[in-house]
Amino acid sequence: MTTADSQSSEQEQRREGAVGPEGWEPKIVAFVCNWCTYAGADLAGTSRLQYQPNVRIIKLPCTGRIDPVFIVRAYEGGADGVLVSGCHPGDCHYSSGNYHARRRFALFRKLMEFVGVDLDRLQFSWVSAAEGAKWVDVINDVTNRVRALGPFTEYQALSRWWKEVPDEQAIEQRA
Amino acid sequence: MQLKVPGPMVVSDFTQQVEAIIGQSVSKCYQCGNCTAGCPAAPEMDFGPQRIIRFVQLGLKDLALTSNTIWTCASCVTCTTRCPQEVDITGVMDALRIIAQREHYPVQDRYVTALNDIFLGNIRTFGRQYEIGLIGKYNLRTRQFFKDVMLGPKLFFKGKLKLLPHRSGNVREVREIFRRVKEESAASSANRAGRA
Amino acid sequence: MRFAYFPGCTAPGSAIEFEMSTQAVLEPLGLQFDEIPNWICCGATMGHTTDDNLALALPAKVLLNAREMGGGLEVATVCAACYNRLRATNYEVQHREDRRAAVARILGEEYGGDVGVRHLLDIVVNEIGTEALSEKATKKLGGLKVASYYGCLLVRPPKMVAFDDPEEPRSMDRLVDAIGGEPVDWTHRTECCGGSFTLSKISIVRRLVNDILSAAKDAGAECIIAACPVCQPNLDLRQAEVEKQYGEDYGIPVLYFTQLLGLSLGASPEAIGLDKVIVDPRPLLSAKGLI
Amino acid sequence: MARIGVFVCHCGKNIGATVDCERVAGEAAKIPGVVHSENYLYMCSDPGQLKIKDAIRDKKLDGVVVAACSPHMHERTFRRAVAEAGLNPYLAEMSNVREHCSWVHQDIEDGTAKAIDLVRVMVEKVKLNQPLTPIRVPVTKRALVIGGGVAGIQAALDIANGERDVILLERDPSIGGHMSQLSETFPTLDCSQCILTPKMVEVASHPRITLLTYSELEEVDGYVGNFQVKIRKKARSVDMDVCTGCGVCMEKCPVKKIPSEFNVGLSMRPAIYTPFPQAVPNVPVIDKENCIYYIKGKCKVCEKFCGPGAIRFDQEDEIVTYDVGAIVVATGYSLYSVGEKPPGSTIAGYGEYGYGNIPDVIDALQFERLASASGPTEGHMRRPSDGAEPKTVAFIQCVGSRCPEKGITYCSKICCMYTVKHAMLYKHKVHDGDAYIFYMDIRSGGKNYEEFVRRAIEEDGVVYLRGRVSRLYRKDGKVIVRGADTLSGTQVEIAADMVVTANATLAQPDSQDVAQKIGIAYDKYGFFSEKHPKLAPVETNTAGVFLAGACQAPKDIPEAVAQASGAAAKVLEMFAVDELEREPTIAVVNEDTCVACFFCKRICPYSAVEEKEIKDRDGNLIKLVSHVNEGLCQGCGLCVVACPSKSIELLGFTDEQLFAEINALAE
Ligand SMILES: Cc1cc2nc3c(=O)[nH]c(=O)nc-3n(C[C@H](O)[C@H](O)[C@H](O)COP(=O)(O)OP(=O)(O)OC[C@H]3O[C@@H](n4cnc5c(N)ncnc54)[C@H](O)[C@@H]3O)c2cc1C
Ligand SMILES: Cc1cc2nc3c(=O)[nH]c(=O)nc-3n(C[C@H](O)[C@H](O)[C@H](O)COP(=O)(O)OP(=O)(O)OC[C@H]3O[C@@H](n4cnc5c(N)ncnc54)[C@H](O)[C@@H]3O)c2cc1C
Ligand code: SF4
Ligand code: SF4
Ligand code: SF4
Ligand code: SF4
Ligand code: SF4
Ligand code: SF4
Ligand code: SF4
Ligand code: SF4
Repeated sequence: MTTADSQSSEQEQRREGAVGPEGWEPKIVAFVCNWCTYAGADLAGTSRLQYQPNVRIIKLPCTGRIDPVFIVRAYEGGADGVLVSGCHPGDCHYSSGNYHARRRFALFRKLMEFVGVDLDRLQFSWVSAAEGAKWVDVINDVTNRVRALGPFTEYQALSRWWKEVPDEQAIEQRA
Repeated sequence: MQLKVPGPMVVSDFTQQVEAIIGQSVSKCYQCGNCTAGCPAAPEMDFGPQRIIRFVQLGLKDLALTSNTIWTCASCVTCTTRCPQEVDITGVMDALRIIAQREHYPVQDRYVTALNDIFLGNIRTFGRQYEIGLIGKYNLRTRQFFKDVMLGPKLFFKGKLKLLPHRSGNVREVREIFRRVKEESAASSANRAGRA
Repeated sequence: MRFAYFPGCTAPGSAIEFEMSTQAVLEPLGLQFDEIPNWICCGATMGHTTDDNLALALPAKVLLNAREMGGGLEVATVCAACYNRLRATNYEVQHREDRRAAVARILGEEYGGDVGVRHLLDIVVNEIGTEALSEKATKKLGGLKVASYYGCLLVRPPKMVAFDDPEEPRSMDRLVDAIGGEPVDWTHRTECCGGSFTLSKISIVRRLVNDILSAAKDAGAECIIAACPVCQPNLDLRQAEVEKQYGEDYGIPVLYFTQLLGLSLGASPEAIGLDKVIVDPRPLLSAKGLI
Repeated sequence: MARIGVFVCHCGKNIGATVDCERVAGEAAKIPGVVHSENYLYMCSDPGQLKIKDAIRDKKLDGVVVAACSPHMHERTFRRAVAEAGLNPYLAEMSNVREHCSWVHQDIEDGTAKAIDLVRVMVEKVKLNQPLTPIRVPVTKRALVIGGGVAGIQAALDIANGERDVILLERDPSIGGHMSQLSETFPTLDCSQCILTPKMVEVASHPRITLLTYSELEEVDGYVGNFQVKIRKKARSVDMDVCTGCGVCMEKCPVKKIPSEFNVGLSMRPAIYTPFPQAVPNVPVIDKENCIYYIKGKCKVCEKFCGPGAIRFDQEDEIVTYDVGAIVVATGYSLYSVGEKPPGSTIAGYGEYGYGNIPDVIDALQFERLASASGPTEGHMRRPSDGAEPKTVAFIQCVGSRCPEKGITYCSKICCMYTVKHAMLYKHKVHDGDAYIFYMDIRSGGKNYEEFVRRAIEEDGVVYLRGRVSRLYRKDGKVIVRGADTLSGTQVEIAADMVVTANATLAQPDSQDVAQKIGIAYDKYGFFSEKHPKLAPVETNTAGVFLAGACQAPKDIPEAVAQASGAAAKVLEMFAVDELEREPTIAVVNEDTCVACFFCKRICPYSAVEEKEIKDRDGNLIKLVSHVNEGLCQGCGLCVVACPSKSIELLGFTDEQLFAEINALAE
């Protein structure tokens, strides 16, 4: 385990290579399901694994509860990256919720691609209640990628588009 | 016999070569033996079709291509029809014969290839089959001068063998097809070799 | 009903009686077969065992020629081997992009497998139908016991060729029934006769032919009918040597189904080439009062 | 204005080391609406809880946020404490500043900043929390068991012995299922009837069990704890209360030639019949399709001879309704047939085996009847064609199983074992006979199973040949079996006197209908789906419905019985309380804005969404709206996102709450 010193020097190093303005740190919002990923993140904690502190978790019963509007709203609120994480396919507590979620995300990402937003700003992962270490990897990975992209300034484009094309069929047509 | 695995061997080139011809993966075969069980020619084969498929799965090229099995297969499609896993065994047999001929493996059964050559040669020359020529040339090539000598007259006197070949007006086109086939097959085996 | 006719190489030669009897039944059945101009050989077994591209190119050429005849005609054939190759070609180019592209390169023309291919048996049983057939058959066969032999190529592989069950086909049996014969229930309808080895591996052929003849005999068949110019000679021409080798005495005439059909439609024995069959069927048929 | 209290926990040093708890509490106090904020060493301790209770009373809090460990750890604790102070428990939330913060970061600045954010998120949410009451559903303490095979019998007896009422529904005239047809059972060779019959009798005489045979499920309504089931009791044409089971009617009935279902066509039965002599109940039924009276209008021989006068030709089907709290589905399996399948079925028969038309080729269940002491041959080996004792018998495994071309892809699991049993029973009965088994693999994973297989090979001389059989045909009174032995690499031909096929185990042909009636899921083969393949193998996705036996997947008797007892335990667990309490975080529909598109209904994995008619005072239909059944809704939220008119909210996770949370993170 890294000591507090080496940790902060690591952080400094990271900051050196950063794209953003001095002192800028990416802000990541994670929408996670209660049953798998939330518990996986708990396990990372009980195992005392360390990861970058940029993520803020919002808990939902199931990834199927996530409305793409939430993501747009998170970007509007200053998030530089969004992570959606739930149970592995076939393991959904609600049997099929994560399938619906995945479908929605595929569409939403198409829209993002269409608008020209880097897809690294929206990531999707499966983390089960047993995968504390995976959670750590996912968070570090997302944070690093978003850090490499710099602050998310072009989110307005996305939210404008979003307001125009609110339903799934429309996205499919558009993208 | 020994199967030596010198290093990483996920899918051998040979396996891929066969699969490219049949358009299907041989990994579906679970060695149930149904193909051997129903094969009309199995008693005369050194390995049943099921073991030939196994050789292909493991990339045992020499075993597969030097077996008499591939020349003993009657192309009756019984095996393919009954294979519970939808493996096209008849297609594999064809593929092995094709590869063996292309790569000049010592052919276990010159009777079969001789017949094939003459048969296809006839098509090339006449556009169609010329039966009396086929039988005659075949017996000459295989030095079986007296074989079926009794059948010839039977057919002949029944008016079933024509002394003169009948040609298709398409002969030029047919030769062109044969020429392009040769090119195409050479190109696809070169491709395959390139990929390997 | 009009079709583009593909006679195949054996029709004018060793299967001349198949061709004759086919011609004899067309008119009474209301069928018109227009020969594909300048047709070429389909390559048969020798084609697909030698080169995978040749195996498709030759039949595809035949089918393209048929398409040029216009009118969206389906191809009709009587030879089970040709039928099998033509159907297989359609199936392959329909299902495999790489094969279709290779065929296009060789022939200089796209072929997507759109020309339908039918066997005469299929046409008779499924288009004309057994009821109509029964009406047209003026001379009923009087309970002649017939073993219908389908062999390999007419029914296998089912995905490519089947108009009938690959293991328990009954088309010919239904035809026999419709024209007043008695189809016998027997076990070797679809067993291979070793057709592709008829010249090269005679010992296998003899063994298989013997099995088939003995099964027909056990079932009480008076004759066998076939729908393939490879099977018929195998069972007919080789019967004597098989009898000698296995010490049996079969003497079972092996006819083309079109010959029995022609007979029942009133064709003369000469027109359907009964004299061309090696194991002479005429004694049997005259004893039955059919000729 | 909200009155929120924030309580920040140090968890000793667990949180305090990386999160400056005092600063968090200080920042929290600045959030608008927070009227109380404090930090303490151990919030979950009694003094910690007391602080919360006091603050609620003193400061008249209407919302509580505890920034501490994971809610999975202590949410219940704090909600209980809040309730004790008189506040609705659902007005309390936790911010996870331990597992998600202090334990995974080391920099105190980072940790503190994150903790403050996490608290802010929850404060904004709690402001919008509504008081909720757990859903309490009363439980009808009566269970319905569907299917009277060994699994259904076991489940019914276990529940009844746990002092609860059970309705056992069986569609055949007698209970017993497949097990009653078996001769002896692997791996112990005990006689199947001998061990099953006592249980069947117990069912019939149990005061807590209502047995409905010759009956079918019509309809299931309601939800966990409160199902209403409609059952059709088919007309037996015999008065159950009057009949003494003497059997005279069966003897006298002039119709004699109906193939017996129980003996799988190996014997004949009359038109009035019980499936087998030990039937429970031992009351015959008249098979109306074959009874002369029902066909032609006269006969009534049975009526004439029936001493007690039990025959009732005018009896009609009767629909009965029951309220039940739980349902155990135990409808068992059916067997693959090598015969041709009707058009449209994806499963084809075996043409190469003559589509089952060779008389001396029988299936495994027929072999059970042949081998059974109470079977048509009284246990003597007699082949169907001529009654001769077969001296050479070939057994073929995996017929239809593991055969994507003609049957199904899965392994049927039980056939390896029953085939070895068959070969063994045969050898015990015909000492000079030969038994050959064609197999692909021998799957004998079970207690004493492998030993059983070895015994057959080593002691009884059963010969195993590894390969499938490609063709069967008749020749000279024998069945020619053309197979292979892949181990020696040879083709094998056996002239057998009899052939026994181990046909695949399939779901019941009507299982999908049954599943739809009950509202449970099924797989692509029609087997019912369990809730979780490992951790909830007896539950279904529908609360209150449980599975037992081979209706879920191929199973042998020990497994079927174990699962049945498991299902019974689950039922008794449910019945141990008077009311079921469920989380109130469920979906509710705004009927004013709902446009009745029913996207919600289509997406709901629990079939919790119903169509509801809104009528005016005169009973005229005004409009159709969606309605969420609170007994069925599990609170996943799928419907909320699917609704195009935003007419559904998920309580506890409303759009408003979630937006508030997201906004709390905005700069
Ligand atoms: C040939 C053979 C031999 C076997 N030998 C052995 C052995 O030796 N040892 C062993 O352990 N296992 C053996 N088994 C397996 C054994 O038969 C099963 O494990 C057992 O019967 C499963 O019991 P069940 O109650 O789940 O299903 P079933 O026995 O199929 O019972 C289901 C019951 O539900 C009824 N039912 C179905 N649908 C409905 C409906 N919609 N409404 C009302 N009722 C309905 C049916 O009529 C039936 O009575 C053998 C199986 C076979 C095929
Ligand atoms: C390598 C391996 C891989 C596996 N993979 C899978 C898989 O992928 N999927 C799967 O379904 N199954 C798998 N299994 C099987 C699985 O491990 C078992 O099915 C399961 O763990 C059995 O649980 P159990 O509770 O019966 O026994 P155990 O897990 O053995 O638990 C028994 C407990 O009892 C305690 N105990 C023992 N004696 C006493 C005593 N006298 N007093 C008090 N306590 C006692 C032990 O300490 C232990 O905690 C695997 C097994 C192995 C070995
Ligand atoms: S029948 Fe098919 S699966 Fe079985 S051994 Fe032959 S190729 Fe393999
Ligand atoms: S196609 Fe060849 S290998 Fe297959 S059954 Fe026929 S003879 Fe045997
Ligand atoms: S409430 Fe949680 S964090 Fe606080 S002391 Fe208890 S266990 Fe630790
Ligand atoms: S005769 Fe009457 S009492 Fe006897 S079994 Fe028949 S119905 Fe019942
Ligand atoms: S009325 Fe029906 S059941 Fe009764 S004896 Fe006559 S046929 Fe049999
Ligand atoms: S249990 Fe045995 S016989 Fe049955 S399908 Fe599985 S492997 Fe085949
Ligand atoms: S999706 Fe919304 S609008 Fe449509 S029926 Fe359901 S609640 Fe009503
Ligand atoms: S929340 Fe989930 S379970 Fe409840 S009604 Fe909506 S979709 Fe169905």
